[in-house]
Amino acid sequence: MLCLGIEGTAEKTGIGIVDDKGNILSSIGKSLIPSTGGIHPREAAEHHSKHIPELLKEAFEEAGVEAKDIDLVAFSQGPGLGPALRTVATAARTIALTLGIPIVGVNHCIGHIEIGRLTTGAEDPVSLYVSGGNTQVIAFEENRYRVFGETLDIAIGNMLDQFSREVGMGHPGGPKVEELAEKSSNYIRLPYTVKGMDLAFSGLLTAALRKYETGAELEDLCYSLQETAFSMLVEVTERALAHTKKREVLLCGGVAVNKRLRTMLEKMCDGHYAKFFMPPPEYCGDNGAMIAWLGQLTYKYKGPDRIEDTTIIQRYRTDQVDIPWMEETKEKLELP
Amino acid sequence: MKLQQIQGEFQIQLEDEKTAHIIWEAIKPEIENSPSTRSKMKIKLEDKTILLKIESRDSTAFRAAMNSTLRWIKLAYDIIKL
Amino acid sequence: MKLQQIQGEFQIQLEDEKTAHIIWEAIKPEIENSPSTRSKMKIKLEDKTILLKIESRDSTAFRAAMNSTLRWIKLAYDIIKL
Ligand SMILES: Nc1ncnc2c1ncn2[C@@H]1O[C@H](COP(=O)(O)O)[C@@H](O)[C@H]1O
Ligand SMILES: [Mg+2]
Repeated sequence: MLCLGIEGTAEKTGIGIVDDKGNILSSIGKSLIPSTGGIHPREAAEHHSKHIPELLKEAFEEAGVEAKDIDLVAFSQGPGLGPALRTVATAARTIALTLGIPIVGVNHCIGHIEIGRLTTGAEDPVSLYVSGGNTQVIAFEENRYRVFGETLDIAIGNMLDQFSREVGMGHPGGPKVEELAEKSSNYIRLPYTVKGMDLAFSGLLTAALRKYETGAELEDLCYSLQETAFSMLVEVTERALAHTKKREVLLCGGVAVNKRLRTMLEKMCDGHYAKFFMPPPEYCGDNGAMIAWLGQLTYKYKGPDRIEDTTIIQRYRTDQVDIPWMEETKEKLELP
Repeated sequence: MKLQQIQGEFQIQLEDEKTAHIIWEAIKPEIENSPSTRSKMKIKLEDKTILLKIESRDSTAFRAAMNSTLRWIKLAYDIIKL
Repeated sequence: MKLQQIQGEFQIQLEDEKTAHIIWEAIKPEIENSPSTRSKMKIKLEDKTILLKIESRDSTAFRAAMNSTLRWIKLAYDIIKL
Protein backbone atom coordinates (compact mmCIF):
# COMPACT_ATOMS: atom_id res chain seq x y z
CA MET A 1 0.00 0.00 0.00
CA LEU A 2 1.59 3.28 -1.12
CA CYS A 3 1.22 6.60 0.63
CA LEU A 4 2.11 9.91 -1.01
CA GLY A 5 3.12 12.59 1.51
CA ILE A 6 3.25 16.34 0.91
CA GLU A 7 5.30 18.59 3.23
CA GLY A 8 5.04 22.37 3.12
CA THR A 9 4.86 24.02 6.55
CA ALA A 10 7.60 26.58 5.88
CA GLU A 11 9.86 27.57 3.00
CA LYS A 12 10.57 23.99 1.91
CA THR A 13 8.09 21.79 0.05
CA GLY A 14 8.67 18.06 -0.39
CA ILE A 15 6.92 14.99 -1.82
CA GLY A 16 7.57 11.49 -0.50
CA ILE A 17 6.25 8.03 -1.43
CA VAL A 18 6.47 5.33 1.27
CA ASP A 19 4.88 1.87 1.48
CA ASP A 20 3.24 0.44 4.58
CA LYS A 21 6.39 -1.54 5.42
CA GLY A 22 8.39 1.69 5.69
CA ASN A 23 10.25 1.43 2.41
CA ILE A 24 10.94 4.95 1.13
CA LEU A 25 10.39 4.83 -2.65
CA SER A 26 11.04 8.53 -3.25
CA SER A 27 11.62 11.81 -1.44
CA ILE A 28 12.04 15.00 -3.46
CA GLY A 29 11.94 18.61 -2.27
CA LYS A 30 12.55 22.20 -3.21
CA SER A 31 13.42 25.11 -0.96
CA LEU A 32 12.50 28.76 -1.39
CA ILE A 33 15.58 30.89 -0.85
CA PRO A 34 14.10 34.09 0.62
CA SER A 35 15.41 37.19 -1.19
CA THR A 36 15.53 39.59 1.73
CA GLY A 37 14.63 39.26 5.38
CA GLY A 38 12.84 36.21 6.65
CA ILE A 39 10.42 33.90 4.86
CA HIS A 40 7.29 35.71 3.77
CA PRO A 41 4.31 33.35 4.24
CA ARG A 42 2.65 34.28 0.94
CA GLU A 43 5.95 33.90 -0.93
CA ALA A 44 6.21 30.38 0.52
CA ALA A 45 2.63 29.62 -0.62
CA GLU A 46 3.37 30.89 -4.12
CA HIS A 47 6.58 28.81 -4.21
CA HIS A 48 4.81 25.63 -3.07
CA SER A 49 1.93 25.96 -5.54
CA LYS A 50 4.39 26.56 -8.37
CA HIS A 51 6.55 23.51 -7.60
CA ILE A 52 4.19 20.86 -6.20
CA PRO A 53 2.88 19.67 -9.63
CA GLU A 54 6.39 19.14 -11.07
CA LEU A 55 7.66 17.57 -7.82
CA LEU A 56 4.73 15.13 -7.95
CA LYS A 57 5.79 14.02 -11.43
CA GLU A 58 9.45 13.66 -10.35
CA ALA A 59 8.43 11.67 -7.26
CA PHE A 60 6.41 9.23 -9.39
CA GLU A 61 9.35 8.80 -11.75
CA GLU A 62 11.87 8.26 -8.93
CA ALA A 63 9.58 5.72 -7.27
CA GLY A 64 8.89 4.04 -10.61
CA VAL A 65 5.13 4.24 -10.04
CA GLU A 66 2.16 6.06 -11.56
CA ALA A 67 -0.48 8.21 -9.89
CA LYS A 68 -3.01 5.38 -10.04
CA ASP A 69 -0.73 3.19 -7.89
CA ILE A 70 -1.10 5.56 -4.91
CA ASP A 71 -3.54 4.32 -2.22
CA LEU A 72 -3.37 7.15 0.35
CA VAL A 73 -2.38 10.84 0.46
CA ALA A 74 -1.01 12.52 3.60
CA PHE A 75 -0.16 16.19 4.14
CA SER A 76 1.47 18.40 6.80
CA GLN A 77 -1.56 19.91 8.57
CA GLY A 78 0.58 22.01 10.95
CA PRO A 79 2.28 23.64 12.77
CA GLY A 80 3.54 26.17 10.25
CA LEU A 81 2.87 29.19 8.05
CA GLY A 82 -0.86 29.55 7.27
CA PRO A 83 -0.69 30.29 3.51
CA ALA A 84 1.89 27.53 2.95
CA LEU A 85 -0.17 24.97 4.92
CA ARG A 86 -3.37 25.88 3.05
CA THR A 87 -1.64 25.43 -0.31
CA VAL A 88 -0.41 21.96 0.67
CA ALA A 89 -3.85 21.00 2.05
CA THR A 90 -5.49 22.06 -1.22
CA ALA A 91 -2.98 20.02 -3.23
CA ALA A 92 -3.60 16.96 -1.02
CA ARG A 93 -7.39 17.25 -1.31
CA THR A 94 -7.09 17.57 -5.09
CA ILE A 95 -5.04 14.36 -5.26
CA ALA A 96 -7.45 12.49 -2.96
CA LEU A 97 -10.46 13.61 -5.02
CA THR A 98 -8.82 13.01 -8.41
CA LEU A 99 -7.58 9.50 -7.54
CA GLY A 100 -10.54 8.65 -5.29
CA ILE A 101 -8.26 7.72 -2.38
CA PRO A 102 -8.34 8.48 1.38
CA ILE A 103 -6.59 11.50 2.91
CA VAL A 104 -4.96 12.09 6.32
CA GLY A 105 -3.58 15.28 7.83
CA VAL A 106 -0.53 14.77 10.08
CA ASN A 107 1.56 16.76 12.58
CA HIS A 108 4.87 18.03 11.13
CA CYS A 109 6.92 17.67 14.35
CA ILE A 110 5.75 14.07 14.89
CA GLY A 111 6.74 13.40 11.27
CA HIS A 112 10.34 14.29 12.17
CA ILE A 113 10.30 11.85 15.09
CA GLU A 114 8.72 8.95 13.18
CA ILE A 115 11.06 9.21 10.17
CA GLY A 116 13.90 9.33 12.71
CA ARG A 117 12.67 6.12 14.36
CA LEU A 118 12.11 4.50 10.97
CA THR A 119 15.54 5.34 9.52
CA THR A 120 17.64 4.80 12.69
CA GLY A 121 15.84 1.96 14.47
CA ALA A 122 15.46 4.01 17.67
CA GLU A 123 12.52 2.50 19.59
CA ASP A 124 11.41 5.02 22.25
CA PRO A 125 13.87 7.95 22.27
CA VAL A 126 14.03 11.37 23.82
CA SER A 127 13.94 13.48 20.65
CA LEU A 128 15.70 16.81 20.27
CA TYR A 129 13.96 18.43 17.29
CA VAL A 130 15.89 21.51 16.20
CA SER A 131 14.98 23.34 12.98
CA GLY A 132 14.34 26.70 11.38
CA GLY A 133 10.93 27.00 12.92
CA ASN A 134 10.92 24.65 15.91
CA THR A 135 13.00 23.75 18.95
CA GLN A 136 11.47 21.03 21.13
CA VAL A 137 12.55 18.18 23.44
CA ILE A 138 9.97 15.45 22.99
CA ALA A 139 9.41 12.01 24.57
CA PHE A 140 6.59 9.50 24.50
CA GLU A 141 4.54 9.26 27.73
CA GLU A 142 0.98 7.93 28.25
CA ASN A 143 -0.11 7.52 24.63
CA ARG A 144 1.25 10.85 23.39
CA TYR A 145 4.47 12.60 22.48
CA ARG A 146 4.99 15.11 25.29
CA VAL A 147 6.97 18.32 24.93
CA PHE A 148 9.37 18.28 27.87
CA GLY A 149 11.06 21.53 26.90
CA GLU A 150 10.87 24.06 24.07
CA THR A 151 11.95 27.49 23.02
CA LEU A 152 10.00 30.34 24.64
CA ASP A 153 10.80 32.68 21.75
CA ILE A 154 12.60 31.86 18.47
CA ALA A 155 13.82 28.50 17.17
CA ILE A 156 17.56 27.88 17.15
CA GLY A 157 17.66 27.60 13.33
CA ASN A 158 15.84 30.90 13.09
CA MET A 159 18.33 32.48 15.53
CA LEU A 160 21.30 31.29 13.43
CA ASP A 161 19.60 32.53 10.24
CA GLN A 162 18.87 35.96 11.71
CA PHE A 163 22.42 36.33 13.02
CA SER A 164 23.87 35.32 9.67
CA ARG A 165 21.59 37.73 7.81
CA GLU A 166 22.39 40.67 10.10
CA VAL A 167 26.16 40.17 9.69
CA GLY A 168 25.74 39.77 5.93
CA MET A 169 26.41 36.02 5.58
CA GLY A 170 23.08 35.26 3.82
CA HIS A 171 20.57 32.42 4.18
CA PRO A 172 20.54 29.73 5.56
CA GLY A 173 22.75 30.82 8.40
CA GLY A 174 23.41 27.52 10.16
CA PRO A 175 26.02 26.11 7.79
CA LYS A 176 27.82 29.48 7.59
CA VAL A 177 27.97 29.85 11.36
CA GLU A 178 29.27 26.26 11.65
CA GLU A 179 31.97 26.89 9.05
CA LEU A 180 33.30 29.99 10.83
CA ALA A 181 32.94 28.46 14.29
CA GLU A 182 35.44 25.76 13.37
CA LYS A 183 38.08 28.47 12.89
CA SER A 184 37.95 29.72 16.49
CA SER A 185 38.12 28.48 20.07
CA ASN A 186 37.97 31.89 21.71
CA TYR A 187 34.81 31.96 23.82
CA ILE A 188 33.03 35.29 24.28
CA ARG A 189 30.52 35.32 27.13
CA LEU A 190 26.93 35.28 25.82
CA PRO A 191 23.64 34.89 27.76
CA TYR A 192 22.88 31.26 28.62
CA THR A 193 19.08 31.10 29.15
CA VAL A 194 17.50 27.87 30.39
CA LYS A 195 14.33 28.28 32.45
CA GLY A 196 13.35 24.95 33.96
CA MET A 197 13.12 22.72 30.89
CA ASP A 198 12.58 25.59 28.44
CA LEU A 199 15.04 27.72 26.46
CA ALA A 200 15.21 31.23 25.04
CA PHE A 201 17.42 32.33 22.12
CA SER A 202 16.51 35.94 21.29
CA GLY A 203 18.60 37.36 24.14
CA LEU A 204 21.55 35.34 22.88
CA LEU A 205 20.99 36.70 19.36
CA THR A 206 20.83 40.35 20.46
CA ALA A 207 23.92 40.01 22.66
CA ALA A 208 25.92 38.42 19.81
CA LEU A 209 24.87 41.15 17.37
CA ARG A 210 25.79 43.85 19.87
CA LYS A 211 29.23 42.27 20.34
CA TYR A 212 29.60 42.17 16.53
CA GLU A 213 28.82 45.88 16.31
CA THR A 214 31.48 46.65 18.93
CA GLY A 215 34.09 44.84 16.87
CA ALA A 216 34.16 41.25 18.14
CA GLU A 217 35.65 38.77 15.63
CA LEU A 218 32.98 36.98 13.58
CA GLU A 219 34.68 33.56 13.98
CA ASP A 220 34.76 34.00 17.78
CA LEU A 221 31.09 34.99 17.81
CA CYS A 222 30.06 32.02 15.66
CA TYR A 223 32.06 29.71 17.96
CA SER A 224 30.55 31.30 21.10
CA LEU A 225 26.99 31.23 19.66
CA GLN A 226 27.28 27.51 18.99
CA GLU A 227 28.88 26.67 22.34
CA THR A 228 26.23 28.62 24.27
CA ALA A 229 23.15 27.55 22.27
CA PHE A 230 24.20 23.90 21.95
CA SER A 231 25.07 23.64 25.67
CA MET A 232 21.56 24.85 26.45
CA LEU A 233 20.09 22.20 24.13
CA VAL A 234 22.24 19.44 25.64
CA GLU A 235 21.30 20.46 29.19
CA VAL A 236 17.55 20.32 28.50
CA THR A 237 17.87 17.02 26.61
CA GLU A 238 19.93 15.55 29.47
CA ARG A 239 17.26 16.59 31.99
CA ALA A 240 14.51 14.95 29.90
CA LEU A 241 16.64 11.78 29.56
CA ALA A 242 17.15 11.57 33.32
CA HIS A 243 13.50 12.35 34.05
CA THR A 244 12.01 9.84 31.59
CA LYS A 245 14.70 7.15 32.16
CA LYS A 246 14.73 6.50 28.40
CA ARG A 247 17.76 4.76 26.90
CA GLU A 248 17.90 6.55 23.54
CA VAL A 249 18.34 10.10 22.18
CA LEU A 250 17.24 11.05 18.65
CA LEU A 251 18.51 14.28 17.09
CA CYS A 252 16.34 15.55 14.18
CA GLY A 253 15.44 18.72 12.26
CA GLY A 254 17.62 20.70 9.88
CA VAL A 255 20.01 21.85 12.62
CA ALA A 256 20.87 18.18 13.37
CA VAL A 257 23.41 18.16 10.54
CA ASN A 258 25.68 20.36 12.69
CA LYS A 259 28.77 18.32 13.67
CA ARG A 260 29.49 20.21 16.89
CA LEU A 261 25.95 19.72 18.21
CA ARG A 262 26.18 16.02 17.38
CA THR A 263 29.51 15.64 19.17
CA MET A 264 28.24 17.39 22.31
CA LEU A 265 25.05 15.29 22.38
CA GLU A 266 26.96 12.03 21.82
CA LYS A 267 29.26 12.89 24.73
CA MET A 268 26.24 13.52 26.98
CA CYS A 269 24.65 10.20 25.88
CA ASP A 270 27.86 8.28 26.68
CA GLY A 271 27.73 9.74 30.18
CA HIS A 272 24.22 8.30 30.59
CA TYR A 273 24.84 4.97 28.83
CA ALA A 274 22.20 6.04 26.33
CA LYS A 275 22.35 5.32 22.60
CA PHE A 276 22.53 8.30 20.21
CA PHE A 277 20.63 8.29 16.90
CA MET A 278 20.39 10.67 13.95
CA PRO A 279 18.61 10.14 10.61
CA PRO A 280 20.50 10.39 7.31
CA PRO A 281 20.89 14.12 6.38
CA GLU A 282 18.15 14.02 3.72
CA TYR A 283 15.63 13.06 6.44
CA CYS A 284 16.81 15.53 9.12
CA GLY A 285 15.31 18.64 7.53
CA ASP A 286 11.76 19.02 6.23
CA ASN A 287 10.88 16.29 3.71
CA GLY A 288 7.88 14.55 2.18
CA ALA A 289 8.90 11.03 3.20
CA MET A 290 8.31 11.79 6.90
CA ILE A 291 4.78 12.95 6.06
CA ALA A 292 4.10 9.84 3.93
CA TRP A 293 5.37 7.50 6.68
CA LEU A 294 3.40 9.24 9.44
CA GLY A 295 0.42 9.08 7.06
CA GLN A 296 0.79 5.27 6.89
CA LEU A 297 0.94 4.98 10.69
CA THR A 298 -1.99 7.35 11.23
CA TYR A 299 -4.17 5.64 8.60
CA LYS A 300 -3.40 2.13 9.91
CA TYR A 301 -4.52 2.98 13.46
CA LYS A 302 -7.00 5.81 12.98
CA GLY A 303 -8.33 5.61 9.43
CA PRO A 304 -8.86 8.50 6.99
CA ASP A 305 -10.01 12.08 7.56
CA ARG A 306 -13.20 13.41 5.92
CA ILE A 307 -12.37 15.97 3.22
CA GLU A 308 -14.17 18.74 5.08
CA ASP A 309 -12.06 18.07 8.17
CA THR A 310 -8.77 18.61 6.37
CA THR A 311 -8.44 22.29 7.20
CA ILE A 312 -5.06 23.32 8.57
CA ILE A 313 -4.06 23.56 12.22
CA GLN A 314 -1.62 26.44 12.26
CA ARG A 315 -0.49 26.01 15.90
CA TYR A 316 -0.70 22.20 15.94
CA ARG A 317 0.81 21.07 19.26
CA THR A 318 2.93 17.93 19.30
CA ASP A 319 1.02 16.63 22.33
CA GLN A 320 -2.43 16.96 20.68
CA VAL A 321 -2.17 13.62 18.88
CA ASP A 322 -2.80 10.09 20.19
CA ILE A 323 0.02 7.74 19.23
CA PRO A 324 -1.45 4.21 19.37
CA TRP A 325 1.44 2.60 17.47
CA MET A 326 3.88 3.44 20.25
CA GLU A 327 1.88 1.39 22.75
CA GLU A 328 2.82 -1.74 20.82
CA THR A 329 6.49 -0.80 20.90
CA LYS A 330 6.26 -0.16 24.63
CA GLU A 331 4.76 -3.61 25.32
CA LYS A 332 7.40 -5.22 23.16
CA LEU A 333 10.07 -3.45 25.23
CA GLU A 334 8.71 -4.61 28.57
CA LEU A 335 8.72 -8.29 27.68
CA PRO A 336 11.08 -10.09 30.11
CA MET B 1 -6.89 52.63 1.37
CA LYS B 2 -9.93 53.28 3.57
CA LEU B 3 -12.43 53.14 0.74
CA GLN B 4 -15.94 52.14 1.56
CA GLN B 5 -15.98 48.70 0.17
CA ILE B 6 -14.65 46.52 -2.63
CA GLN B 7 -16.33 43.40 -3.93
CA GLY B 8 -15.95 41.12 -6.90
CA GLU B 9 -17.77 38.24 -8.52
CA PHE B 10 -15.72 35.74 -10.49
CA GLN B 11 -16.78 33.00 -12.91
CA ILE B 12 -14.11 30.41 -13.59
CA GLN B 13 -15.24 28.11 -16.38
CA LEU B 14 -13.54 24.73 -16.59
CA GLU B 15 -13.64 22.37 -19.57
CA ASP B 16 -15.86 19.74 -17.90
CA GLU B 17 -18.03 19.26 -14.84
CA LYS B 18 -15.77 16.63 -13.28
CA THR B 19 -12.77 18.99 -13.22
CA ALA B 20 -14.90 21.85 -11.89
CA HIS B 21 -16.34 19.63 -9.16
CA ILE B 22 -12.94 18.39 -7.96
CA ILE B 23 -11.50 21.92 -7.84
CA TRP B 24 -14.59 23.25 -6.07
CA GLU B 25 -14.46 20.49 -3.41
CA ALA B 26 -10.70 20.84 -3.00
CA ILE B 27 -10.72 24.59 -2.30
CA LYS B 28 -14.05 24.90 -0.48
CA PRO B 29 -12.59 24.13 3.00
CA GLU B 30 -10.12 27.01 2.60
CA ILE B 31 -12.76 29.46 1.38
CA GLU B 32 -15.27 28.62 4.09
CA ASN B 33 -12.94 29.06 7.02
CA SER B 34 -10.47 31.64 5.88
CA PRO B 35 -9.00 33.28 8.98
CA SER B 36 -9.06 36.76 7.49
CA THR B 37 -11.60 39.03 9.16
CA ARG B 38 -10.98 41.73 6.56
CA SER B 39 -12.66 39.87 3.68
CA LYS B 40 -15.63 37.55 3.22
CA MET B 41 -15.67 34.85 0.55
CA LYS B 42 -18.39 32.61 -0.86
CA ILE B 43 -18.05 29.83 -3.42
CA LYS B 44 -20.60 27.97 -5.55
CA LEU B 45 -20.47 25.42 -8.35
CA GLU B 46 -22.72 25.54 -11.39
CA ASP B 47 -22.09 22.75 -13.91
CA LYS B 48 -18.56 23.41 -15.11
CA THR B 49 -18.24 26.92 -13.68
CA ILE B 50 -16.99 27.92 -10.24
CA LEU B 51 -18.64 31.08 -8.91
CA LEU B 52 -16.63 33.05 -6.39
CA LYS B 53 -17.67 36.15 -4.46
CA ILE B 54 -15.18 38.23 -2.45
CA GLU B 55 -16.02 41.29 -0.35
CA SER B 56 -13.49 43.39 1.59
CA ARG B 57 -13.09 46.72 3.30
CA ASP B 58 -9.71 47.44 1.74
CA SER B 59 -7.99 46.60 -1.51
CA THR B 60 -5.03 44.85 0.15
CA ALA B 61 -7.30 42.33 1.90
CA PHE B 62 -9.29 41.92 -1.31
CA ARG B 63 -6.16 41.25 -3.37
CA ALA B 64 -4.82 38.79 -0.79
CA ALA B 65 -8.07 36.83 -0.79
CA MET B 66 -8.31 36.85 -4.58
CA ASN B 67 -4.68 35.93 -5.18
CA SER B 68 -4.70 33.01 -2.76
CA THR B 69 -7.98 31.64 -4.16
CA LEU B 70 -6.84 31.86 -7.78
CA ARG B 71 -3.51 30.29 -6.75
CA TRP B 72 -5.35 27.30 -5.26
CA ILE B 73 -7.56 26.94 -8.33
CA LYS B 74 -4.54 26.93 -10.63
CA LEU B 75 -2.69 24.46 -8.38
CA ALA B 76 -5.66 22.09 -8.27
CA TYR B 77 -6.06 22.39 -12.04
CA ASP B 78 -2.35 21.68 -12.68
CA ILE B 79 -2.50 18.57 -10.45
CA ILE B 80 -5.66 17.21 -12.12
CA LYS B 81 -4.00 17.63 -15.50
CA LEU B 82 -0.90 15.63 -14.46
CA MET C 1 -3.83 26.88 -16.95
CA LYS C 2 -5.67 26.50 -20.24
CA LEU C 3 -9.12 26.61 -18.67
CA GLN C 4 -11.92 27.87 -20.81
CA GLN C 5 -12.26 31.32 -19.46
CA ILE C 6 -12.09 33.39 -16.34
CA GLN C 7 -13.88 36.66 -15.80
CA GLY C 8 -14.67 38.96 -12.92
CA GLU C 9 -16.81 41.99 -12.23
CA PHE C 10 -15.71 44.34 -9.49
CA GLN C 11 -17.35 47.26 -7.72
CA ILE C 12 -14.98 49.61 -5.91
CA GLN C 13 -17.01 52.05 -3.85
CA LEU C 14 -15.25 55.30 -2.90
CA GLU C 15 -16.39 57.71 -0.22
CA ASP C 16 -17.58 60.42 -2.63
CA GLU C 17 -18.21 61.00 -6.31
CA LYS C 18 -15.33 63.45 -6.69
CA THR C 19 -12.75 60.92 -5.54
CA ALA C 20 -14.32 58.20 -7.67
CA HIS C 21 -14.27 60.43 -10.72
CA ILE C 22 -10.64 61.46 -10.31
CA ILE C 23 -9.51 57.85 -9.89
CA TRP C 24 -11.66 56.66 -12.78
CA GLU C 25 -10.17 59.32 -15.07
CA ALA C 26 -6.64 58.65 -13.84
CA ILE C 27 -6.67 54.95 -14.55
CA LYS C 28 -8.94 54.81 -17.63
CA PRO C 29 -6.00 55.28 -20.08
CA GLU C 30 -4.17 52.38 -18.45
CA ILE C 31 -7.18 50.12 -18.68
CA GLU C 32 -8.25 50.97 -22.21
CA ASN C 33 -4.94 50.46 -23.93
CA SER C 34 -3.44 47.87 -21.67
CA PRO C 35 -0.79 46.01 -23.68
CA SER C 36 -1.84 42.58 -22.50
CA THR C 37 -3.56 40.59 -25.21
CA ARG C 38 -4.32 37.81 -22.76
CA SER C 39 -6.98 39.74 -20.91
CA LYS C 40 -9.68 42.28 -21.81
CA MET C 41 -10.65 45.03 -19.35
CA LYS C 42 -13.53 47.49 -19.25
CA ILE C 43 -14.11 50.27 -16.76
CA LYS C 44 -17.19 52.37 -15.93
CA LEU C 45 -18.10 54.96 -13.35
CA GLU C 46 -21.43 55.06 -11.54
CA ASP C 47 -21.73 57.85 -8.94
CA LYS C 48 -19.08 56.97 -6.36
CA THR C 49 -18.48 53.41 -7.56
CA ILE C 50 -15.95 52.26 -10.15
CA LEU C 51 -17.14 49.21 -12.11
CA LEU C 52 -14.41 47.05 -13.54
CA LYS C 53 -14.75 44.00 -15.77
CA ILE C 54 -11.79 41.69 -16.54
CA GLU C 55 -11.82 38.67 -18.82
CA SER C 56 -8.87 36.34 -19.51
CA ARG C 57 -8.10 32.94 -20.91
CA ASP C 58 -5.80 31.98 -18.03
CA SER C 59 -5.64 32.74 -14.33
CA THR C 60 -2.11 34.12 -14.41
CA ALA C 61 -3.08 36.83 -16.90
CA PHE C 62 -6.26 37.50 -14.94
CA ARG C 63 -4.33 37.90 -11.68
CA ALA C 64 -1.81 40.19 -13.36
CA ALA C 65 -4.53 42.44 -14.79
CA MET C 66 -6.41 42.42 -11.51
CA ASN C 67 -3.38 43.21 -9.35
CA SER C 68 -2.09 46.02 -11.53
CA THR C 69 -5.52 47.65 -11.77
CA LEU C 70 -6.03 47.57 -8.01
CA ARG C 71 -2.49 48.92 -7.50
CA TRP C 72 -3.29 51.88 -9.79
CA ILE C 73 -6.53 52.54 -7.95
CA LYS C 74 -4.79 52.46 -4.56
CA LEU C 75 -1.99 54.67 -5.86
CA ALA C 76 -4.43 57.22 -7.27
CA TYR C 77 -6.42 57.12 -4.03
CA ASP C 78 -3.32 57.63 -1.85
CA ILE C 79 -2.23 60.57 -4.01
CA ILE C 80 -5.66 62.21 -3.76
CA LYS C 81 -5.60 61.78 0.00
CA LEU C 82 -2.19 63.46 0.29
N1 LIG D 1 25.17 22.85 9.57
C1 LIG D 1 24.19 23.49 10.20
N2 LIG D 1 24.36 23.94 11.47
C2 LIG D 1 23.38 24.62 12.11
N3 LIG D 1 22.16 24.87 11.58
C3 LIG D 1 21.94 24.43 10.31
C4 LIG D 1 22.91 23.72 9.56
N4 LIG D 1 22.37 23.42 8.34
C5 LIG D 1 21.13 23.93 8.32
N5 LIG D 1 20.86 24.53 9.50
C6 LIG D 1 19.61 25.25 9.87
O1 LIG D 1 18.49 24.38 9.76
C7 LIG D 1 17.33 25.15 9.48
C8 LIG D 1 16.53 24.45 8.38
O2 LIG D 1 16.06 23.21 8.86
P1 LIG D 1 14.52 22.78 8.64
O3 LIG D 1 13.68 23.93 9.14
O4 LIG D 1 14.35 21.52 9.43
O5 LIG D 1 14.39 22.56 7.14
C9 LIG D 1 17.79 26.53 9.05
O6 LIG D 1 17.52 27.46 10.09
C10 LIG D 1 19.32 26.37 8.89
O7 LIG D 1 20.03 27.57 9.26
MG1 LIG E 1 10.77 20.82 10.35
